Amino acid sequence: MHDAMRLPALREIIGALIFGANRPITARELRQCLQEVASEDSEVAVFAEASIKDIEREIRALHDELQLRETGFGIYEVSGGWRLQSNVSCGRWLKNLLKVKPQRLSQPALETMAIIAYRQPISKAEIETIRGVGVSHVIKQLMEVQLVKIVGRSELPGRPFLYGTTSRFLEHFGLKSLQDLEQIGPRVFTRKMQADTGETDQTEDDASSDNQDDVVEETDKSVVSDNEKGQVDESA
Amino acid sequence: MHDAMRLPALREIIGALIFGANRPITARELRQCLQEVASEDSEVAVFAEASIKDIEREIRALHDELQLRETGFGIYEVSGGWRLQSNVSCGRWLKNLLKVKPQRLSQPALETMAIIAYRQPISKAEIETIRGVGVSHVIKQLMEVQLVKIVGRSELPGRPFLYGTTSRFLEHFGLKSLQDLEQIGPRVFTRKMQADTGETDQTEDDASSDNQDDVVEETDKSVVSDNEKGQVDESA
Amino acid sequence: MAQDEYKVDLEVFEGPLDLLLYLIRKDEVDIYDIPIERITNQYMEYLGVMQMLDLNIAGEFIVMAATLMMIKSRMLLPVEDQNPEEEEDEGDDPRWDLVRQLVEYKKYKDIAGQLQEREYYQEHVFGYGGSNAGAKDVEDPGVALHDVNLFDLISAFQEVLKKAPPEELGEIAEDRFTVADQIDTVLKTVRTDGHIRFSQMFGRMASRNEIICTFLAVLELLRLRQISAVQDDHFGDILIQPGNPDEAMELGEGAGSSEEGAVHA
Repeated sequence: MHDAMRLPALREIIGALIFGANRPITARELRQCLQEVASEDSEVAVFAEASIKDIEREIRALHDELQLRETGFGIYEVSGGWRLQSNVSCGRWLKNLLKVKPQRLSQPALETMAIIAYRQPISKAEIETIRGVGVSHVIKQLMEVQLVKIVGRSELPGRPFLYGTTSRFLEHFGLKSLQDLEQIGPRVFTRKMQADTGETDQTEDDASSDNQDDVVEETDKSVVSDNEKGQVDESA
Repeated sequence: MHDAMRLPALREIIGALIFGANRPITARELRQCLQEVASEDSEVAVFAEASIKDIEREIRALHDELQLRETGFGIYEVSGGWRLQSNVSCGRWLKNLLKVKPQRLSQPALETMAIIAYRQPISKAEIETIRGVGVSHVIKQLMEVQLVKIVGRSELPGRPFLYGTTSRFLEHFGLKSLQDLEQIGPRVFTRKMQADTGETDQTEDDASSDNQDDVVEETDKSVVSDNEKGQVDESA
Repeated sequence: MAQDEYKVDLEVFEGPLDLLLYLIRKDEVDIYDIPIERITNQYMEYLGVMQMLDLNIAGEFIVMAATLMMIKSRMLLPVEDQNPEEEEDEGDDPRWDLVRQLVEYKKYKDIAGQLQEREYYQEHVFGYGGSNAGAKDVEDPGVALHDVNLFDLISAFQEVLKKAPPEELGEIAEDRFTVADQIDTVLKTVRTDGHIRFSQMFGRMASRNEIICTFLAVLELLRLRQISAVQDDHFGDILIQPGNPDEAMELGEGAGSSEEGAVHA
């Protein structure tokens, strides 16, 4: 097998690494790998010079090639890294071959997931205020399947746990990063992007986020200001 | 999102199946899968007509495409079936990647690991008080991969087991001794516990705190990675 | 009641806000101008049915009932008696706190729907070696109603109940039906006929007891995924068909939905 001796092209190395990584891998990780191997072996030292930009260019070239050649799978960005995955249009055959049972979230679990995703870090009590019903059981299950994790503790009395999303959450919903959530519910997200440390800060953003809700006409403004009041009272 | 509705070409289905099969797959198996799905859904009934010859022709076409486009991996015939594998010439990079950045410990496993490391000797009940959820399963898994062991029994009613870290724990987290934990502070773990959205954080964390033992991730995955690794080793 | 023999321990994970949103949508009323009397009456009706069925409902339902009653009585007060010094705005409206809560919740409910779409999409996506982020085994699939919302079912059940012959005093036929028996009957019917309309299931039933037992049997079978329920239109008739217990693991509990014809209230 003299093929092993042949020096591969940068694109091939990157393709092989993304293929073999078994998890989303970042351009940064790819560069680190190239540099590490280069430092061990002068023969391939040239690859240490590849910049993040170079690497990303090759990833895109690979992406385009696979797309174009209709291989049935491609390179996609998921949970902050690149990985190979099958085309969604071929899903039913893979489901048949692998006999997988997809894991689906129930409606209450999805709603709790949505609240945690957009309002993280958030305590159980705050989630329950929004949902109007207990969520202990749902949170426990979301944690068991690693879609939700404890990200800290609140400064409030009793120091309740604060919950947030995991990287598995991103994978499960096929999101590149938390920024992707913005596309789903942009206004809600802005609240989260602004300082979400102080409880009072949230009220302002409520104002903007509520606007997106249908049915709303001119009454909206006063509605919103009242909303702020209510919110403050509650969280205090 | 509506890509799922598009009817793929035979070649794509075959590519996706070989990609996802998780083992060498034969043309016969591919045909069976095509027929099964066709029988369930008349929309894709046309694929039931694909003969072994048709399928083999598409496999060869895929093989040639991947070869030609220098993707770094290709379709090969292994033990009677077809599967994707990385090019031998890229072996050293994969070897580096898979050794240095193996699979992650799951979030619950990491958190439990952190609590045990910093509070040992500690009982299950105490860990559960801190984490707020049951940890029996996670502890069992951490013990299975020898990162955690029973170090004694508490004097409390019921004489519960007390858990502590193993020497393997030190190896895996790159620690000289338990004293090292003091210097690090809970940083290694707490960072992980924060929202892991930042790519840089993730890579660093992976490098510092992860280890080969993937406690809760899919077994499939680790099988595949071992597989890959074995293969790389052989070819190197 | 005979249903005691086979206790359906169906925990209701939807809350009172879900029920209110359901009623608001069903009646196509403006969320910002809820006809409080009408909605309160309907709410109490649903609550009554859930209590009659002995479903495991959360205390929040009762609290909400009290809140609705209070709002209703405050709405009856003459306007002059309500803070005459303040200008007329929504802040004076006793409904406002509730509206705010509903609007806020609805926002996340809508997002949840979109997350669900993504989830279904991801089900069809596999990584190398068949790894699929959505395909991990869950030990506890939880209590899960498929396809239609619990409130859809209760709504349909109410219709049936209204048409049922009135209970006769001193009737002793009650013991003739049990939930366990009805489970067998429903399963047999569904498996033989392929599917059956919910509204027709109770066609020839003579007593309320039989209807209630049958309904509880349906709930239990849905929970066990032996059957599934699909609704063609929002608030349309519900179709009961054989389930597929192996089809999907559903995490969490409460009403979920299926890929096709899923309806959320």
